[in-house]
Amino acid sequence: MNWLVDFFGDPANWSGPDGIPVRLTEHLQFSTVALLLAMLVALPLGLWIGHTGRGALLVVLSANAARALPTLGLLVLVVLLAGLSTDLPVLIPLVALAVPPILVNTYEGVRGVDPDLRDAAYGMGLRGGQVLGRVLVPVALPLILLGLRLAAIQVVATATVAAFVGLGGLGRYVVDGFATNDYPRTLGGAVLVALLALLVQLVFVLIQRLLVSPGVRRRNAVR
Amino acid sequence: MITFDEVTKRYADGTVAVDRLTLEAPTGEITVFVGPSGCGKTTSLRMINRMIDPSEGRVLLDGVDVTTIDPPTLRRGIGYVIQQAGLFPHRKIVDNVATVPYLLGWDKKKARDRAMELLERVGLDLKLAGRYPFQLSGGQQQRVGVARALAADPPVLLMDEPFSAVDPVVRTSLQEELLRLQAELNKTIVFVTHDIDEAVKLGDRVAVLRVGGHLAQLDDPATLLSRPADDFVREFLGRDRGIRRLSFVSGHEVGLRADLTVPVSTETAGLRDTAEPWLAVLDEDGRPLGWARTDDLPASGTLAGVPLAPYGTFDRGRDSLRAALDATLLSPSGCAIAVDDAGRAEGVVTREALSEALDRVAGGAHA
Amino acid sequence: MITFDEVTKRYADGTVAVDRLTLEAPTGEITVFVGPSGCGKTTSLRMINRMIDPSEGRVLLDGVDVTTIDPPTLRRGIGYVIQQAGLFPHRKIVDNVATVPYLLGWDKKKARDRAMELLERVGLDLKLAGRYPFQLSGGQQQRVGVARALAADPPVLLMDEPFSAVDPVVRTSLQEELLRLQAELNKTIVFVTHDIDEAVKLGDRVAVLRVGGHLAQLDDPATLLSRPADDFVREFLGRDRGIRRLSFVSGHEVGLRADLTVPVSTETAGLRDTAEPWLAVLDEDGRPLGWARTDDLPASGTLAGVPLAPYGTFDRGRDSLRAALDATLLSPSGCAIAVDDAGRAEGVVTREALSEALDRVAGGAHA
Amino acid sequence: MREEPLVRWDWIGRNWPSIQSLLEDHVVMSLVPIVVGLLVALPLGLACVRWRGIYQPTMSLMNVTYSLPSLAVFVMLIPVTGLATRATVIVPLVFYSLAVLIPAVVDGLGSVPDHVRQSAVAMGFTPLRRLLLVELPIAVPVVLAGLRVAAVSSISLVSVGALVGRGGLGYLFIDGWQRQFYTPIIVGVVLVVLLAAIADALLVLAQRLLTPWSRARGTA
Amino acid sequence: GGDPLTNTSPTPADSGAASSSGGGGSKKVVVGSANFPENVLLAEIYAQALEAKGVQVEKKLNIGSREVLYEQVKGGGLTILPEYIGSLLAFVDKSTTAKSKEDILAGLKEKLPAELEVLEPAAAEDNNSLTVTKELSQKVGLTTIEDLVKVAKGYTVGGPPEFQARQEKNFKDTYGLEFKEWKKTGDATADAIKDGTIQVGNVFTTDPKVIINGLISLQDTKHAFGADNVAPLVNKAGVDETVTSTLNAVSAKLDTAGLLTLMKRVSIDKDDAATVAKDWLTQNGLAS
Ligand SMILES: Nc1ncnc2c1ncn2[C@@H]1O[C@H](COP(=O)(O)OP(=O)(O)OP(=O)(O)O)[C@@H](O)[C@H]1O
Ligand SMILES: Nc1ncnc2c1ncn2[C@@H]1O[C@H](COP(=O)(O)OP(=O)(O)OP(=O)(O)O)[C@@H](O)[C@H]1O
Ligand SMILES: [Mg+2]
Ligand SMILES: [Mg+2]
Repeated sequence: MNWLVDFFGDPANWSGPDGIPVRLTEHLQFSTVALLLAMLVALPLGLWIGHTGRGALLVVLSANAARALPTLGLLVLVVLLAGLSTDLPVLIPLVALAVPPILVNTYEGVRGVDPDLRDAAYGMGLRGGQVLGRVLVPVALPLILLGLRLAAIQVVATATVAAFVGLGGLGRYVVDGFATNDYPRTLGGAVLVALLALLVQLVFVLIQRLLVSPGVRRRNAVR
Repeated sequence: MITFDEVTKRYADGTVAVDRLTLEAPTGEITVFVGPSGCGKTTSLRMINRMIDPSEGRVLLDGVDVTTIDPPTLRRGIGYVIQQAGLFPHRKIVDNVATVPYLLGWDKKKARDRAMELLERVGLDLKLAGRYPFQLSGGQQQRVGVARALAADPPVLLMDEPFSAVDPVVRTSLQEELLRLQAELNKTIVFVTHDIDEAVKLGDRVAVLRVGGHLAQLDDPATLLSRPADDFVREFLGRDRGIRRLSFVSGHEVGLRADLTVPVSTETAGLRDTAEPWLAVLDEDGRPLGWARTDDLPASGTLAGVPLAPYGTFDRGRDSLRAALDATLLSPSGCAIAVDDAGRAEGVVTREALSEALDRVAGGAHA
Repeated sequence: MITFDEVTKRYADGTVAVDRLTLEAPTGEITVFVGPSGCGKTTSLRMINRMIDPSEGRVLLDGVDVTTIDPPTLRRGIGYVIQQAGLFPHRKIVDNVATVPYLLGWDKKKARDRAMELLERVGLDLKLAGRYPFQLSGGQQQRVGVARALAADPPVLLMDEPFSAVDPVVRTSLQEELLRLQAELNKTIVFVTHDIDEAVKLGDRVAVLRVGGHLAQLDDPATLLSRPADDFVREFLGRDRGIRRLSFVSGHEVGLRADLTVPVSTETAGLRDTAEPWLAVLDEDGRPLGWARTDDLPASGTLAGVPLAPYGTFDRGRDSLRAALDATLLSPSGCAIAVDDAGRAEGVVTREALSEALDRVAGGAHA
Repeated sequence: MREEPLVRWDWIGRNWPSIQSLLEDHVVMSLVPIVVGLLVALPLGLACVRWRGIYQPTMSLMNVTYSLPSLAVFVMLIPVTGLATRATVIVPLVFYSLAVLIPAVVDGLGSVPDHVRQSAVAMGFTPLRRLLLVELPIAVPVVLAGLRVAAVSSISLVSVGALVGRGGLGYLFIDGWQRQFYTPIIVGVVLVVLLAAIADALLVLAQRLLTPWSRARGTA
Repeated sequence: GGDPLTNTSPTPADSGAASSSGGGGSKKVVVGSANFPENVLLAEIYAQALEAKGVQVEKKLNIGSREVLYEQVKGGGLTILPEYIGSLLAFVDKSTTAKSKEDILAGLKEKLPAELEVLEPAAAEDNNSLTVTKELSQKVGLTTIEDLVKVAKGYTVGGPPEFQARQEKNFKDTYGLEFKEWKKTGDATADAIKDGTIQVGNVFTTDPKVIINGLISLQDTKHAFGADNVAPLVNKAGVDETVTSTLNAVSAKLDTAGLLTLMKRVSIDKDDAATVAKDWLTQNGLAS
């Protein structure tokens, strides 16, 4: 506990480019961007595959393979190849990390909707897009949100590694703390990341409350 | 009117689900497709609203080939009810019912008003309107399904085993509800079931399909029961065919004897030497009280003090000959008391009268 | 014998599921619990094998209070069959059936042999033994469920709506299977259903429960149908009570007329002036061929060339009066042909004869 | 920079023995957490099913653990487990796999249909036998699905350990990074993915072998 | 003996890349290295030289910074660590002003805790440096650190996380050098220089990326970084006579030019540190 006081109690850690507010903002920034990019890829794809059933096997298999991609390896490779002039390359491994849970849960969510429901929707004269938008997505929403939540937490936690190649964010505390044998710093960074992850959880619970119809019950997530 | 014209459906795997089906489902009537599992009932039904397109032949809706109509447009004009109701779990009951009106661009208020009206019509408590489907029982969900299919007042209604998931008691009440509704609405209904009793009860016409998608017989229920086209149909109709057939013969077919009823105020003295073993005793309003056995009548006094045996009645206006038969079998006298709507006795059905009526029916059956 | 002695079950939430139930399920008989949903049938049944323990009163098995017996031991001696069969999805059919023998420590070979024997006995193809439950149809699964319950030859069998999830045709065959088995095995069976037809068909005795867990009536089926204890039971028994009651009257009750049958070789000449409108024509072996209308007979030749109307038959030895009635209603002549086991005509049941038999029954019902 | 080829095949040939030993180290460090995780998750999952009340707290704890950055945990464990030891990597990975496996066990037991459980009781199974002979076997497909995810993530996460001196194939990433040398990185990534694919395939195979009864269940 | 933590690890056989010989012997030494290639190479050289003498060696290479490893050597987790005397002294004695090799060695003798010792330093020096791109060097005319003083207020400087803490004051005191901003670029310092994220970076002169990218290391005319001869830092309790003499023999053969050649092999030819170390040892008769 003393460690925590050492880190959080030091006013130097609350200001300047290496201060907690700045690091936190940075961390949030690229986590958010990575998550958004991943959503941009995985949500439409997951919806489409779940809806049409086309290419399902391929995507589920490759999503599992993507899960196996070592973030660190990808990170150093991408940075070596593309340089550090923009943050974009650094985001690639994070996006790769976030895509599988979003994709798989979206796909499973849509696919898992009771076929009778789909039938009833078509039978009433909804068009393909309407079936997806008005029936499948709202019913699959709890699972889709769960996928997003898992992705967000993993991104927030793993973005730490990006500090190894010089990126900012809370990972700096972890990496720098290690390099300077400054444990309070590492621990402080870890605690901040965990708190951020907790916050993400809370935000998602809130979104869930707001968006998911009380008529829809939750199903099990796929990590 | 819905017309199947030499319709064949062959699935990708080679299964022939429907084989050169030709039939008509007349406007304003309930046509039932019945047959064993896998005989192509669902497939046939779904070719009407283009959930499935035929491999050969044509399905016509009032003379128009349905394949010329854009599926969503076609479907919005056709109500569709399925077994598990297929309610949208994320929408409140009222919004479920208003789905098609919303799709058709009705304004929200009008669509909801219409939904409420329909909920009432299918016999649901309006309190349920704000609930979600999971908060309803199976039977209630099924009623919502029917209401939803009716929301935009489509002329045609397709129902695929809509009541098969609920328990027998609820099922009976749903069936009666449907008949009541149809009496008001006069939709063109195609109804799929694998339960022959349901088919015979609901159908104006019943199409019996056999596995492989062949039409085995298409007839009104009474004809179906009395003259099954072949052994398959006979077998499928099952036992009690003769008795069940009586359901389609009106109670009016049977002759009554008015002389077997006596008011309760009658003196017993004059009755003791009647040849009849039993007499139906009526109260002042003409309602039956029970049977008195003439041999056991006391020597004096009115019938008021006499012990009476319970009676069997049937409503000649509403009930069928089957109910009359059942009533005679339940009655200790072997005779049933025919009553009118108000419950007043119109006369007594003796077994001889029943026999005569049955003879007429049986004779007619194979004419 | 299973005895309920003033048994009450109150659930933690205060629901009284069973209220001072006292009844006996005699050894070697099928006792059916029937009643509307939620009336406490399942609860009562489960108090027998201690899946639930009573709040008050005692359940005795052959005089021994079941609460004095260790539950697993008790249960291994009581077969239990439920609606979804409850088969173990991860075990092959044969191992499913051998479950209790394994539990009892039988050796593997013996347990499997026993399982195979039982599969055969419940009418399953032995090829299925090596399959997994998901590869079987609902009806087959249900049969396996019965076989499994019988595996260790328990004297008592509890069945909770075992056939309610399968379609009507399969259901009927399962019911008949059960009756056949019971005729061989003579188990003490308690059977729960909410279907009164099933109750009446299977039960040696039927206990009708009403919601709140009260016993409304306990009687053999024929008595139940003819003398329902109160309006609740009468209502619950539903329509056709009179007709259904006939199921319990043997076909032997009805008198036959032998003079209405004629061999096909008979000359028509002598038959044309009979007073009877219809005659049953038989082949050389005495099997019915159909009805000849006497008015339409040609002046000469034998009956061989005469057009015959289809006939209704019933097996006097096996069928009930209900089947006889149904046959008369189906026959164009209004008469049924009674046949023996071999299908040879024994005589003709006229409507008068039937009427007379019915009179006896009806009279007996309220005697 | 452009002249550096993406893959120098000769380098792979020359350094194969050391790559191989890294691979072995990687396998050990990713396998142990899964096995240990499973051994711990089973009783914990059972406890969570038995006492529903502890499930939520347990999962909250697991979720917090799951959101701790692995690198930070590795660093903080060094004083306890030592520098560049396998334990430093294995211990946190055990917790990560628990976060996946406990819900898998709980969901797996939850997937046992109630009527199956009831009929087991009615046939006179004692609680322990019921668990071992009925409930656990039926839970296998769901548990294995969880195990697949745990295995793949574990294999991928081990490489982060390279930042604290012990990361199996992750060493290749650091090495390649420092020397601006793609080959080891690519070799590392490919081997990690391959390893994960093999582990996944083995688990799928195990599922097929262990649960012939659940195959094509959906179509039955 | 050995590493008690390896013993607590769930796997009994310690057969990873980080060890080249099965543990267990009481004389086993643990050679560590910091997380940059030259240090890894030096550690390989030490380790293989010792192995050639039959010493049981465990390698824990490419791990972290001095801050981490120093503690480990002190605690006995590591036995031997390739070090740089100037930097090491600056680390143990923040206030030192020693610049020459002799002063530094004297300083180390005095300041190192009792359990630690620096063996014979080699002739090879690997200076810490401030490095810029060739383009910047030509444009502004930068060849020495002094040249930097006049422009530094507009520059961002980057380096490993520990860099600012170690050197900020030193630069100011020695050169009057002040930068606009300090960035922690860690292992990406060379890349950052190249990208222009920073203008000046703290990298070793033998960093492969300096060599590969042709970066220019500015001359340290006032010896701000101090003499940085390579020398093994050892935990006294862990080493015996064989170890000491072997390492001293290695140091005797190691010079700056030689080290640079070796580093070129590692950096450009992408030969493995182990192979390069082995070749060098063989050539110098320190192993067969
Ligand atoms: N998409 C499909 N592909 C291949 N065969 C199909 C398909 N859908 C149905 N079938 C087959 O076509 C036949 C008719 O199926 P259909 O669903 O119309 O029967 P049904 O009469 O509705 O049966 P049930 O009473 O079981 O609902 C069956 O043999 C069925 O297996
Ligand atoms: N565990 C329980 N806790 C509280 N109430 C219960 C419980 N189990 C059953 N009940 C209630 O006890 C009553 C009787 O239930 P039971 O299951 O015995 O009825 P049932 O006759 O078998 O009905 P069904 O035909 O629907 O199976 C019902 O009102 C039911 O809601
Ligand atoms: Mg169907
Ligand atoms: Mg029940």
